[in-house]
Amino acid sequence: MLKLAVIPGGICGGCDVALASLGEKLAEILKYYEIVYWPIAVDKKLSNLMNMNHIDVLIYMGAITTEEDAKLAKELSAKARVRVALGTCSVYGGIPGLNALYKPADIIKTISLLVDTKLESSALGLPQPVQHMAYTDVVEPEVLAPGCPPTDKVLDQLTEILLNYAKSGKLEARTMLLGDSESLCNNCPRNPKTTKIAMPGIKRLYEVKLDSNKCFLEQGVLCMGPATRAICTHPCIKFNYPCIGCGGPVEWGSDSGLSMISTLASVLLVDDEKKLLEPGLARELNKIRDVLGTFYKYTLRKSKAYALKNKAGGEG
Amino acid sequence: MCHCGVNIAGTVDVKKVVEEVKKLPDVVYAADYVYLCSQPGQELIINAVKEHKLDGVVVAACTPSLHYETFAKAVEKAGLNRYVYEMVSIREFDSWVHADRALATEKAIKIIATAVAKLRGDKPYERARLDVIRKALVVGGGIAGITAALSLAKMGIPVILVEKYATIGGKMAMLHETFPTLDCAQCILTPLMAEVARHPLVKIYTLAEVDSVEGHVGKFKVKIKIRPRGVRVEDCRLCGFCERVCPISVSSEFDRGLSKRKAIYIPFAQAVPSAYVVDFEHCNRCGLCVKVCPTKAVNLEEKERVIEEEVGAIIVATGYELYPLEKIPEYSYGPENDVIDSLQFERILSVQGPTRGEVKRPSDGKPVKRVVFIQCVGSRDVNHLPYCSKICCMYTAKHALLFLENVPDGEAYVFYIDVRAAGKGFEEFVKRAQEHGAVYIKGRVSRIYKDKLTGDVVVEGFDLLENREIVIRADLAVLAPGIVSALDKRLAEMLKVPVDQFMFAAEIHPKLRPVEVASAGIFIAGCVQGPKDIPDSIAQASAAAAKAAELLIQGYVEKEPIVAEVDRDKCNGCRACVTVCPYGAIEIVEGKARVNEIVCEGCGACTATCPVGAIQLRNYREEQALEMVRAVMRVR
Amino acid sequence: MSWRPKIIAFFCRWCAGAAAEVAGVSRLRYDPSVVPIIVPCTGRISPSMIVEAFLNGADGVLIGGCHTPNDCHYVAGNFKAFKRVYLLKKLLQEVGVEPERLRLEWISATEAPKLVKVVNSFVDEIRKLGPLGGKHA
Amino acid sequence: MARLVLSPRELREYIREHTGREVTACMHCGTCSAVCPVVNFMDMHPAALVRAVQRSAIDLGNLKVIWACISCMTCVDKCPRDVAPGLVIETLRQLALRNGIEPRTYSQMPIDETTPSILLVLYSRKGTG
Repeated sequence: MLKLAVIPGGICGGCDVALASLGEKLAEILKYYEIVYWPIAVDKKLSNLMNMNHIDVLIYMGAITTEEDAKLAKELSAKARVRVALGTCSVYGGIPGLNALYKPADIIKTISLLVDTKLESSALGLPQPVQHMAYTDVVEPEVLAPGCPPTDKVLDQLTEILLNYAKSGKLEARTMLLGDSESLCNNCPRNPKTTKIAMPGIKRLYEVKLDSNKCFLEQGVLCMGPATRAICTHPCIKFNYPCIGCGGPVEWGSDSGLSMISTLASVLLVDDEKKLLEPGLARELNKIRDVLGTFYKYTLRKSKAYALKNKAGGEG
Repeated sequence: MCHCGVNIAGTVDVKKVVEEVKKLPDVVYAADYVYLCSQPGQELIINAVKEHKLDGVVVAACTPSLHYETFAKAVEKAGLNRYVYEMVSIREFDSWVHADRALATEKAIKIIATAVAKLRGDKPYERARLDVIRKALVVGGGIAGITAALSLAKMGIPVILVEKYATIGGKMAMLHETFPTLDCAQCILTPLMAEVARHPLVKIYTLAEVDSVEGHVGKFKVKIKIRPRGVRVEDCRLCGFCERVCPISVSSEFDRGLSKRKAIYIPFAQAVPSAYVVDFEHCNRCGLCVKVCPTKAVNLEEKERVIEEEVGAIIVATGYELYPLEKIPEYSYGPENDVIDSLQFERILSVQGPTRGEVKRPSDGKPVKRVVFIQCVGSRDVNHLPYCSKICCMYTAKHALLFLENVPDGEAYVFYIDVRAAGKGFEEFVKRAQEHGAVYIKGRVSRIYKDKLTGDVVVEGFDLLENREIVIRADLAVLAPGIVSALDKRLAEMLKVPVDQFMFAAEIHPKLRPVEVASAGIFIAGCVQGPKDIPDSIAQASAAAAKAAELLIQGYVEKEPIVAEVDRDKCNGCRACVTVCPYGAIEIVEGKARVNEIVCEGCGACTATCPVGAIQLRNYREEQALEMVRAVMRVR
Repeated sequence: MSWRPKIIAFFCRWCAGAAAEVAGVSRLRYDPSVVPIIVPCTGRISPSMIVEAFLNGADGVLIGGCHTPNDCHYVAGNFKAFKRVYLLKKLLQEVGVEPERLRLEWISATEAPKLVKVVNSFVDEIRKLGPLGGKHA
Repeated sequence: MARLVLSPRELREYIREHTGREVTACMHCGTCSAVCPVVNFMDMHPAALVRAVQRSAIDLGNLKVIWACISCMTCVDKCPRDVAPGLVIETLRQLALRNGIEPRTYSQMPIDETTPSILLVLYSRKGTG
């Protein structure tokens, strides 16, 4: 039996649920693996895990938000033969990764204002916060399985990898980014009929009656599909909700936010440029209130924008 | 690296630059020379390439606009492809604009570093040359289309002229006389119609529409759908027996509903082709016409057909329609209310028209004594058409003048916002109308209605200069509707003609290139580009013909190979590049983008747009661009 | 003033690039801190190119293109640049980079004096802002 | 009566701020005056008012048109250049009231046999607040 440890970092629980929902496939995996740690599923103590000499497969879920997270991620990963970053937080920093723009102390200060309680972390015995990171900022995992939460497509691929590893003791590649290496547009169920995307402006969801057969961008709704890795079978889009980019960029290491900014800028009001001129276009672009939150909802921590922030802050 | 005498070497330490450039990655050989563009200078490059087996060359000298070609030739002579050579300007961008030797030297190194970085990603390409089919298609047989077709034919270029209706001639054929000279429209148009019909190089298809267009400049494959005429043109003798026996009577398009015609008819006497036509929509297939036709020219069984033509260039001259007056209900438009549009008034004035030139009320035939003209109906109004339709001021003056000449005891009132009479003889013409007694009222009409008791047309408005409401009881009201483009969306998309929000074709440059659109090989003439009078349409049609001939007579197009190319494995078919391409050079084929190399101009907008980096401008790939940026920063 | 800013200028080949040539021919003088990179059209400039410049140590990025609405040699590449730069400036603001470090100017082929003025004023502005990240490199 | 004088620029900006419209875009076509149902009861017809506003040649204290307008907004609908005289009048009315200019009351309105009923109703509403 191989040893499988599932380590949760700063996590919302979605990844846990997704992994637990594997059901029969999980049973299949358990023919080869013994779960040595997974707080929500098995009653194994962390101290046991820390004492182990090696772990075969380590699945890390969630962002790194506390010193405890960072320590676990580093120490345990060193013992693991195969490291899996599961979920967008783990791979790209995810939504908690947006916090990376701020110092932990400032975040605590802001929360204090909101909850009207003095949050002296040490005094309350709270974990010491660190600058928010992705798991991939600490180690270089062999398997990257993004998704918020990880999708069936990604989990199926992960299952396959785990089973193959159990049987052959080998991985197919040094680094594997799960999902399909194309963007969501490739197999978009909307199957657009027109040849152009002349985006008619920027609309919020409540402002339009969305035609479920037409491209979101053509209807003025921001959709991150063009630059987002196809890790799913378009559940959001099928439910008439645009892609918000949890799959991350198509290629590991590239920057989907900048690409999407460029794509969007290109197609926005493309037929009315000479009529609206700069002021008219600016007025429309001002409807995007939060550029980082819009284009880097999930991937800020691993982006060039974040690198730029460090550069500007004199850190990094 | 060139000294350009002292032009560069006077400010830049050339020796130091050469030393530093030698340290750049992949630089095998670097040298300087006093005048690189001279014969020995060029030899230096050629020998270096051969001796050191170089696979790329950077020339740092004056500007590429001066000597790019010189060194490109030298590079080719050395056996290299010209696209693995880069030239950067040190003279214009550096030595001539800076005085500090150290700083200028450093900047020169940086500039050369960008070129070296770019060159590392450059690949050799060959120029494409494409033969052009020496034949043109003209869409629309109005005065613009006829002019363009004739002009091309006279230059020896075969032309296909496609017209939607049963006759060519367009709107001009409906006109009575033309401003400002009052030539009879028919007298000047019909000879041209006959000439174009007679010309051996012009093939006219009437009742025809473009069904599909494929291909690109030099080689368009065009499918033309031809509706059945029901009458063999060559056999029709215009005897009119068929018309007399036809039991069906419908309103005449040519007279804009002011008269009736039969289901077998000729649009007007001088129609081209000169033959009757069956209106299959209204024909009840009774067969009487077939029986009476002495030459057996009528065939009610004729079917629609589609023909295919290949042409090298296309001129779009689809003309205009009038703004639909139903959209302005307060003006009670309709002949039954004696409120008519300007083209209907042209028909009334015409001796061939429904009233044989007598100005009578359409509703009851009563002679018209008092007529009110209203300008800017729909035009210059953000609620309808924000633009000025340009010709209404002039034809309204013409209408008023012709009416007053026709009915000497008549009264003509013209409601106007401004009178726009910019054109040779135009202002004088308006004055002439006014001298004839046309009363111009500055102000707008709020409503028009038919007084059912008296039969009068009541026009209510406001006279801005008299500062009071004004009500005119008239016999007839003539509206001057705005001009709208007759170009339909499907045709525009097929031809990749960019259009503005009013479906007027957008020329590629409003000043320098007024008859070309962004899609190469497509030209525009007449009202498809915007409202125009006859001389303007003819001038533009002649220009479009000249531009098309430029292309067709040369016989080929040569293309720089520096165009975009698609990595089909990466492409996600999102269509962003198709949207952003100003030339319609990209299309989606089997779910992925494909670049038409002949049409692409190499601007690179698609490369910056692509969300997944699948489409790249050759030799200006994203990675090259990033490397250029990094190279500058690497120089210390 | 020992510190000199590092500035990259993307000039389009047809308008700003041509103006830079005219500036040369006219022997106008401007600050040498700006290194020009000629692009076919401002529509070719991707946000990555600009961000890459900052990440690799540029203190400012200047973009010179053709005047709107009709000067662009490639129909409307300049509008694409405008929209991208506009969004990018918002991004810069959010990550704490002064948006003034990125400037887009329309400079026609005849406006060599404007080019000189723009370059010099941009260099002045960047000098005032100091090095990106506050450290003198 | 109070007198309120604004420079043409101030007035134009005030109107832009309150209506989003540009009074200087008016091309003096007279559509507003033509469609106004009560134009005969105004001291200055809407088109003339817009012209006067462009030059700020109005004395709000003495301007009767702003109390005669029935706010039917037909001119706003029909204005071919989105100048919207009805909104301009509305703005002037508010400007007058905010500056302590007395509204013309019911009794001051010209009322006779020919006064349209809608105007009577409106006069009474405005007059009684």
